[in-house]
Amino acid sequence: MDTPENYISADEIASRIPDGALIGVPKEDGGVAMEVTRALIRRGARNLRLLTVPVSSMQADILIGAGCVSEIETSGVSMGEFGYAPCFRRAVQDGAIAMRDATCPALYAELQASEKGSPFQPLRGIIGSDVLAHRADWKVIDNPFAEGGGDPIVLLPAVRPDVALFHARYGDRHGNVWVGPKRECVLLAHASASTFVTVEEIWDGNLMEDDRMLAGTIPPVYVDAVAHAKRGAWPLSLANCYGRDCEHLRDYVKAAKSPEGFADYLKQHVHAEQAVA
Amino acid sequence: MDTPENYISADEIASRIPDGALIGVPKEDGGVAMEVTRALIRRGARNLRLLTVPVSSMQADILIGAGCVSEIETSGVSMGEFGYAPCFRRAVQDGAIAMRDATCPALYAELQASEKGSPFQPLRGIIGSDVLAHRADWKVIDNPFAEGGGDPIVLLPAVRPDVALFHARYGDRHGNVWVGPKRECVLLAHASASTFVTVEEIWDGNLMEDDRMLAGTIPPVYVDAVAHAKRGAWPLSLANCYGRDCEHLRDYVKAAKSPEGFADYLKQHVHAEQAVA
Amino acid sequence: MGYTGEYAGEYTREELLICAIARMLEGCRNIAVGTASPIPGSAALLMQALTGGTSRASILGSNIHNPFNDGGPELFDRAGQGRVDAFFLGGGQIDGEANINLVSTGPYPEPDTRFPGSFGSAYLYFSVPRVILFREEHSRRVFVDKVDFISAPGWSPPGVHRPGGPHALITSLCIFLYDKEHRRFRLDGLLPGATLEQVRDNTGFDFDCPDDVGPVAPPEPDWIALIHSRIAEEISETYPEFARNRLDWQG
Amino acid sequence: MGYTGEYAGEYTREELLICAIARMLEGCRNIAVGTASPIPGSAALLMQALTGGTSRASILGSNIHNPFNDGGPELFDRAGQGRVDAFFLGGGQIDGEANINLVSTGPYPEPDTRFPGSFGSAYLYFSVPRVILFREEHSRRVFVDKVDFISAPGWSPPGVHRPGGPHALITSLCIFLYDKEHRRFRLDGLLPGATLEQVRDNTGFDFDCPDDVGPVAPPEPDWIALIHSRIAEEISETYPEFARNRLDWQG
Repeated sequence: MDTPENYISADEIASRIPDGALIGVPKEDGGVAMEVTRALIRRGARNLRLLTVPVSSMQADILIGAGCVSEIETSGVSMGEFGYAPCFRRAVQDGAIAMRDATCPALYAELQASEKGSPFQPLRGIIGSDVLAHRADWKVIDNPFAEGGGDPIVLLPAVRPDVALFHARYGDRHGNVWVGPKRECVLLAHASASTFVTVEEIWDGNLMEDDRMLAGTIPPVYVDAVAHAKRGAWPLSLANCYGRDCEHLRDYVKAAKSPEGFADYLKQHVHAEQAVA
Repeated sequence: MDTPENYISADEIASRIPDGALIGVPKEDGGVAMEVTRALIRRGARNLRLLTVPVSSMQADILIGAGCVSEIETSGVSMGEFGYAPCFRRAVQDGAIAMRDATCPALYAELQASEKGSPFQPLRGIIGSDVLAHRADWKVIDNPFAEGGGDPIVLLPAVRPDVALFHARYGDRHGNVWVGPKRECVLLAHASASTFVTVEEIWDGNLMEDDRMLAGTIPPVYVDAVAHAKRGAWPLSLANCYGRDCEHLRDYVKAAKSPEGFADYLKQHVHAEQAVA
Repeated sequence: MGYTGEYAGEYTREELLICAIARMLEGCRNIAVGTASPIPGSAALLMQALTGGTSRASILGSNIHNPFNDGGPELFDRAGQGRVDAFFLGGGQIDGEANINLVSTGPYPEPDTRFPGSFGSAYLYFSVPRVILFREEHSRRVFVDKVDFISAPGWSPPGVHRPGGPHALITSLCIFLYDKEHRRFRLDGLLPGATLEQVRDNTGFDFDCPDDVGPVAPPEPDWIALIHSRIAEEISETYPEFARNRLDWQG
Repeated sequence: MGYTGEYAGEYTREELLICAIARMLEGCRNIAVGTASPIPGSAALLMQALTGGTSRASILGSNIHNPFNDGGPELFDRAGQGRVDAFFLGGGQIDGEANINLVSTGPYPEPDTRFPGSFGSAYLYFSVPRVILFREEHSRRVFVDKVDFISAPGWSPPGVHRPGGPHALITSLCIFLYDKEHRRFRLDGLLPGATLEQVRDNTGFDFDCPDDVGPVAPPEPDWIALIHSRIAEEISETYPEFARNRLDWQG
């Protein structure tokens, strides 16, 4: 099936994400829009604030390395079995980006509050951690339902990303996208002010009218623009479609360990990409 | 496909729901387990406490009429275009059941708090209503994130039903059930201490291994028992499978307007059912 | 309620009400319609048709005309975010401050007459900017001085977060607009055949009335055509009897 | 880390650790395993195999060995409900009170060495009854007197809701059990080749030590067979290199 007429390109999505935007992105296996990530680097995006849902790997690392990011709220940035995230580590150690350390369910809670239009969400745990100690925006109250007082509990404020950005398996010509069981993408789309999606394949038909696809579909009421990007998560995986390009990720980690190696990587795999593709 | 061996019957489900249980049930188009509802009446269930998610129609009405219910928390019980719910109206006017009047999103919030293991969830609105005035278990605090104080907001306590009960489209022999986009059933299963499901059809294969079914599937970690009940929602509808039996519902409403008519209805359609089936 | 057929010789009450409501929905991006609301649903679908989909109608109970798909909590979540611009509510009782009662008359909790319940009103009345009250029965039984049970209040004191609230009240006799500042209804137009005196006689609350109150504007002829073709077909999915009996839909 | 091959002549370190962890999982219904945890994952799958599925293993990143399907928040929701009985955590630093640091060494937020981040630890350490700390590198760099950053505290003062917490600490030298009452680790067993002196030399925190501390029980022979067949195959889905290099899986 041809790309629907109302689709835009990955580069156009990148151009519609303004400098300074708070961008919510899913974790590595949630459908990462790597094609748009490279386009953001190509367009020289600056001062992006990343919110990882709840963690990230190469996407955060490469954006940070390319100087696109001024701040990150995350529960973890790691290259998994390929080792630590070199640009992230370097930038934090150098004080080049502002850190908002979180813990996974707190990030979900911040988005769930936004999804509901609630000012906050409560969350157990966290008390006594330095994660909490460094988050002036998180509050502790005594649980009003506890008999006899006491029972402190953390409240997380609603956080509404300016942009949700992810890669989905299918898109149709009615503006629907299908993420299957990736509910973190559904949450991101619901919680954010705008949502941009790249899709791997075009679905022939209306995803909202297909009984079996409906549960995993995000309707156009939440989606601002869609781009068709085959292998758009590469070198990361897309569930039930393709796995990680392990060799490439290993090479990336090796290269990114030095600023020079990282610059070479960008030259070869990001800035040269349009010519190649 | 044959009924899986580990399935039980609708009557066995009814026998595993104890008197006095707090039972969470979905709204009319969410997949109502009417077959089990009739089985509950046949077994003479007593003092059930109903929690409707967030409203109900014939299921609540017939259980109330049959004397199975001592208390109901609901946002509304109505027969929709067929008129008011006769047994519900009569029982409330007679003071025969205890009312816990709610509003739809408050019921979702109570279950979402339970789903998360949080003690409460905040919710906007409600303030100044008599719904709130009659709910001693709901609390109002000043939003701790509001600058300068004030800004009252309602907190709903977590409510964990003893039993979630609904009718789903598919079940497989691995204990999975598929509700498609009916997220109120997913929420009910997550939030409740135990979950009983009747399924319309047997799915050949493993619903958890089918990429397209996964998003609408509830895995066995949340499901205590499944029964195969063809047309198990009758005379209510099952999405994309069959519609309401309007004629029957109209007859039900007419019959239920008098205690005698209701008794006749039960005799004919509930107590006689096993013989017929 | 239940009235059907020709009206004022030229158009039916359904046509008039659908068009009057549709006009109130101008500029709304997302219009949600709850249970048992065929006339508001038709108006929302009409607006959707007239705007080429810029106004989106979400009809509860419809599988097709519903831009949401994520189950029960979703409508409320979207309303909480300010993504729902218009909604409809009714009421067993409605009073002059726009308080609505969907629960019961007489003492609570053992009432004289029990209604179904508050549904989402206690939330949506706070969160949706343009809530249109729709109650065809215009009588002193419905329009009371003070409701017996407040399912949702018509106004809130300062300090209470409330982006939403009542916009208008539509009955079988007239249209009121709600004046938020003075917390009062103001008569905006009379339906054909209705008189100001008749409205006064059948309204249990005090309301404002301009000297020059006139008739509600008649339905646009091209809208009428649309109602009996596309809109009737669309609403028949959710309300087949309404489409057949009140819009003469033969489909 | 990265050590591979025969060990004590009879069994490998991997076999020993997997079996030692599996024993700690007895009676657990739901065992969840997070990222980068092939040995805990193998132990959880072993327990699942041994109990015929009564113990359920949830391996993050696995499509098959995961009883949850509802996306990211689900594990935390289930843990919050008390439906997760065991979980594994590591730490760039771990101290004698079982505080763990997954964030950084040196000053915060501009540290000497930055680690990935706290992940779900600040929540799961509170909600999961049996949290097993697993850190193979046994050194004073890792096992410190006081962590530089508390990702999750080992204990909480009275009044803080905390059904969960640390159960044991497993390293390449030994197994500690955590004494919640005294907020201290107690040496429970030495791995083959390790001595008490070596443990003391490489541990930056003070710990309790019974007089008769002995070796960790050797792996059950039939468990070893299972590890190299079914478990290796199952874990290879998520950790192919681990299965190949450390469990000699040829599949």
